Amino acid sequence: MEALEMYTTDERSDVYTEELKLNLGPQHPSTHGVLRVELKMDGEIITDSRCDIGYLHRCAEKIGENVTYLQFTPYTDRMDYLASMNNNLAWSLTVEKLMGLEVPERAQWLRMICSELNRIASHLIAFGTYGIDIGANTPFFYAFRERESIMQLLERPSGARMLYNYIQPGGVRRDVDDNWIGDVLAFCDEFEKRWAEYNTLLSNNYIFIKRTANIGILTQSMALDYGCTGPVLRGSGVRWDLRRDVPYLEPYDEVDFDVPVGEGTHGALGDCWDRYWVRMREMMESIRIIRQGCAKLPGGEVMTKKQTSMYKSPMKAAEGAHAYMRCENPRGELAFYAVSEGGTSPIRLRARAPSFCNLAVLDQLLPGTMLGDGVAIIGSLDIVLGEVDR
Amino acid sequence: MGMNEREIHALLTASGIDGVGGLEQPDLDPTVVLQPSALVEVMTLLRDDERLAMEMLHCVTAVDREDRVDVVYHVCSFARHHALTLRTSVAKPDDADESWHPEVPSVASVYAAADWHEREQWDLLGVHFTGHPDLRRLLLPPEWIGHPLRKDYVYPSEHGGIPLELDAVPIYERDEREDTPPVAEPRPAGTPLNQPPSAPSARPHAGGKAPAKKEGEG
Amino acid sequence: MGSVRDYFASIGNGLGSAVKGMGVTLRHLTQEDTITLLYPHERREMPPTYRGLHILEQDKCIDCGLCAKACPVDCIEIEAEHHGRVLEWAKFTIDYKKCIFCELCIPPCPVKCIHMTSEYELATDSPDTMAEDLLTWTGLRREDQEKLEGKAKPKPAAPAASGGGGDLQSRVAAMLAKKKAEKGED
Amino acid sequence: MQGLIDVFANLLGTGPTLSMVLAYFVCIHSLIGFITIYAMFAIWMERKVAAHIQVRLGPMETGGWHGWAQSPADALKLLFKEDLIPAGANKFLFWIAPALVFCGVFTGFIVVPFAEGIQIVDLELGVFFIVAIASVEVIGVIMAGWSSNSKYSLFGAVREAAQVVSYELPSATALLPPVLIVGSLTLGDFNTFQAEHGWLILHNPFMPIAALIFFISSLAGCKRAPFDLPEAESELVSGFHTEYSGMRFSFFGLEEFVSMFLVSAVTATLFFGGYTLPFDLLSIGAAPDVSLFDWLSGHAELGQVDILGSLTHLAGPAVFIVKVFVFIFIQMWLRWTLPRLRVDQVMVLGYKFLLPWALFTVVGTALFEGLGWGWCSHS
Repeated sequence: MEALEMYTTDERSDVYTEELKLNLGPQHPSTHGVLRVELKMDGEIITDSRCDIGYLHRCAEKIGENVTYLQFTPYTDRMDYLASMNNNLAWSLTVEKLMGLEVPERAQWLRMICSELNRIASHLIAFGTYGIDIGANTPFFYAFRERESIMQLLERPSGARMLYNYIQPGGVRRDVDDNWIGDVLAFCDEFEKRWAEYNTLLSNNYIFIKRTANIGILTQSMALDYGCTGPVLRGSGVRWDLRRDVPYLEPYDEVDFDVPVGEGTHGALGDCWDRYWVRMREMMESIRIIRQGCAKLPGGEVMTKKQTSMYKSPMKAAEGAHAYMRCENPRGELAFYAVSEGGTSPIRLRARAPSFCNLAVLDQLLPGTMLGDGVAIIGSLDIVLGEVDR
Repeated sequence: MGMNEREIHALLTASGIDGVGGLEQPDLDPTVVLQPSALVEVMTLLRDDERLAMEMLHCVTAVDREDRVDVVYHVCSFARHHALTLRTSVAKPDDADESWHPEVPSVASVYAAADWHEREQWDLLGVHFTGHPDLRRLLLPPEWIGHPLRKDYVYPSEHGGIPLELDAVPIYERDEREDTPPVAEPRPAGTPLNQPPSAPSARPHAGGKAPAKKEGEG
Repeated sequence: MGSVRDYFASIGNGLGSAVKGMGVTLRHLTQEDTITLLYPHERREMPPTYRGLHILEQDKCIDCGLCAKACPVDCIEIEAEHHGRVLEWAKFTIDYKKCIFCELCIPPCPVKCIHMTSEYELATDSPDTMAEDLLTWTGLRREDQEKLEGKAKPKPAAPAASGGGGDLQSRVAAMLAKKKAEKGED
Repeated sequence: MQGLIDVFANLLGTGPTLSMVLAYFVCIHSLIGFITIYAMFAIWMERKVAAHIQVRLGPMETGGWHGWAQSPADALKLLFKEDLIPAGANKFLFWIAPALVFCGVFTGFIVVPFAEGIQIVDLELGVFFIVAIASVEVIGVIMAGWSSNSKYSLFGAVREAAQVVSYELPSATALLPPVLIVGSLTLGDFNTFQAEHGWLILHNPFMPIAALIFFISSLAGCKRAPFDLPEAESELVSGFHTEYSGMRFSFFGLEEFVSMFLVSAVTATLFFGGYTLPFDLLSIGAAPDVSLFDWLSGHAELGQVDILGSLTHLAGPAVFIVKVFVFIFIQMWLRWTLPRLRVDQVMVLGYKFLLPWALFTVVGTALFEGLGWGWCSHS
């Protein structure tokens, strides 16, 4: 950070300078959605920042109170639209916990494989758009080449390319055949070669390292205090991953993978590069999980009997019951809190979105950095405004 | 490894802070009931006591029931691998209408995460968190009137001159529709572009003619 | 600026990583083949499970309304008059301005008569053509009238329109082709 | 140029001044024609190179084979698009800025030597003139940024001022070694020197470093690749030309590609032997003793014109343009590989890395010239 001390303005300067108020957003190429940050600038250096969100608020929680439990699943797709499989999983687990539904073995393994595939697709977008934020346009297209093959893989069982509505309370919508498993394994081998290519092109590029190391340093205490989770928290050195520490799906116990954590390789611990590198290594961990998942996929049903009846007549939850279920999304811990009073729909439905808490830190990280770094910090937090505003 | 909720509850009652109630619904999601006054003390104890070590406030939710308004806190610990749900509630007076705001002390001083969570609950449900550093609306435009997630919330017919959904009746009781959308009268010249509601208690739903566009659109 | 060693290390590192990166892009320029599809000329073959426009086997439908009830956005409207077992159809429209293609209307159907084809070109030129009517015929068909007046012995009505049994895919494909032909004419 | 004046005098029988005006008129307009055609081709080439680097196809539809007519179609579209002037903009500055930017770079072409005779004016201060004229374009860009009354454009303009002005130092210093060796500033002498003594870049160990430094700082000069801060899409929406549209916007695009050509031309002429092949193969580009112009201006009969000489003379521009396009390809290749530097890193790179090394090459070349060392034949 020594480069910046030199530039801070000193009060004695006789030149009359005014503070520039700059609106970063809501229509801006690198706010990853409709986010407006009111910046007070002193030349290139940001002196104060205030986030203004709510441009994409679609009152999903009010709709949740008016539709049945099953009908709300497509709305969870639209919260974090880059990782909609994981959103479906979180919502289905909340409903199953609330109603005590039993999910067959094969459905759980399919859920794990599909949500890990969706995690890779989501991290690929984070990698691609981060390259564009720093100015390298090419990695984005390589990332989308892999993402396209994932989307075509997930399209076959679910029927949609991006908003799947595949994991529903009680199991999964449709079974998969064997050549789908073969294609998934073929994708995993192909991806490993491409992953090495990304690193030579962007991760180890000296300019990229200079632009991201020692920028936006998030200390562990601030990350915990602000409730940051996922790669943002792991980038600051906290080795915490719900899939391993509080497994919400049995298959995660029978699969071994390790949790990558930021080590401050190119600068202070918890800078933009660490968050970025944690995401890149998480992609390879997901590949390991998928391979083991495809090997151990058991046979059997994919949907509970109660659920097929649930399509016809919506199920009721117990009187006065409430359930809170946390799941590991690519961006952090997504949790749903459903409070029911016996009806077919909850009386209160709260979605705790990871990007919502990760974004709260932005106002602490931006002051003191330059405009170019501000864009790098927003990119490294990898926020999706669909789930920040819900 | 982690302590289960019953042990945590026992530890909390043993700590001598008055206002710690019983344990609710032990089978699904055990919840510790608290008086609003005991909130900040219990939260600081949860965060600082190394046996509990609740490093993170995971989520703050306000629930609008018939007779009361609950505020539910979920805290979790990474070191001890356990989590806890706490609930405080404010009874609703029978003449509770649009401008009634339950008062709950803010825990933003204990967990910084509470800052945005509490602002959102104030925005959507009108729970006034006393002691919050900067209690403004988070998601809705600053001059919005009313709190949408309340059960008795009536949809405004238009906002800032834009006619919203044709019928103001809540979605699930929609039977017939008016043909022509209400024509919004042009905003009289000279009304200031955007003045936020004066005190935290917003003006009653008067005529529904909210002043013009969201700040920052200009 | 740190020690002199850093100075020269940064030059070497900077040029080295830049050249390696250029190697990757050059390899893509020369060896890799492009993956994009020239859409209007080449089309990707969609999987059968793809969730596209709906299609209705009208003669099997018994107007139970379960699909309309299951839809989260209430975009299905059905109107039919019941004459005993025979239906006089007025309307079965899906409002594609609201439909989110979530496929929740397919499972509850007791007679399995509503399906989703893999037709993904939804563009129309005006919003009011977005509410698509899935009926192949409206009102009463000839056989239904006869059955009503009881002249013909009520033998099981041969499903004339949908082209008989066969597995789901072939029936859907046949209906899709017929619909395309109609759309082609008018 | 002198030959052309005699041709006009002979054919049209006009006086010396009128024929000179006519000759200049023809030269300038042929240059404008060449530049617009080159710019359209270069835009299309950049989109194609970028596309195939990024495993996609680039323009394919307009005009048949690989969308060759995409750039003319874009140019036509920009011609007819509405020319917006923002409300609070300073009308005159906003209106004049693109013209200043384009003229600043276009005048640099006067001294570019396509072949021995094919050059508008062979100024004695050729190199000095090019370095000087390049900074006129900066004024235009600052005017554009400041006058469009938008904060993002102001940021772009201020960054432009800081970056391009401070990168003229290393680029000018890196041009000194070739001037030291050849001993003159006129570009024509560079070509004749390199025809006899081989390319300057192989002259002594410092020349490749000087060439690299000049190339990098010229990238910053025309806002390309890792230094495209003034119009950093991801930070400043599109920097100084955010508020421009229609014809004025196309001028900025044109200027970017024209300055790419100019910079590559200077690199090719000073370091890589202009229009000559390595060992003066076929004496490409050298003017024949009796050329077509002599016949047209009546000094010689048709029979005396030596055809072979004219052909090699005309091959000169072809070789020169191929070299220039090699450098333009490298600039495009760099743009689609490297991320963007931050403003203060650009300054640090300019003052603490490029400038000292440029001075080092000047001292080194002077030393080698003084002692008469050199890699290849110096005679």
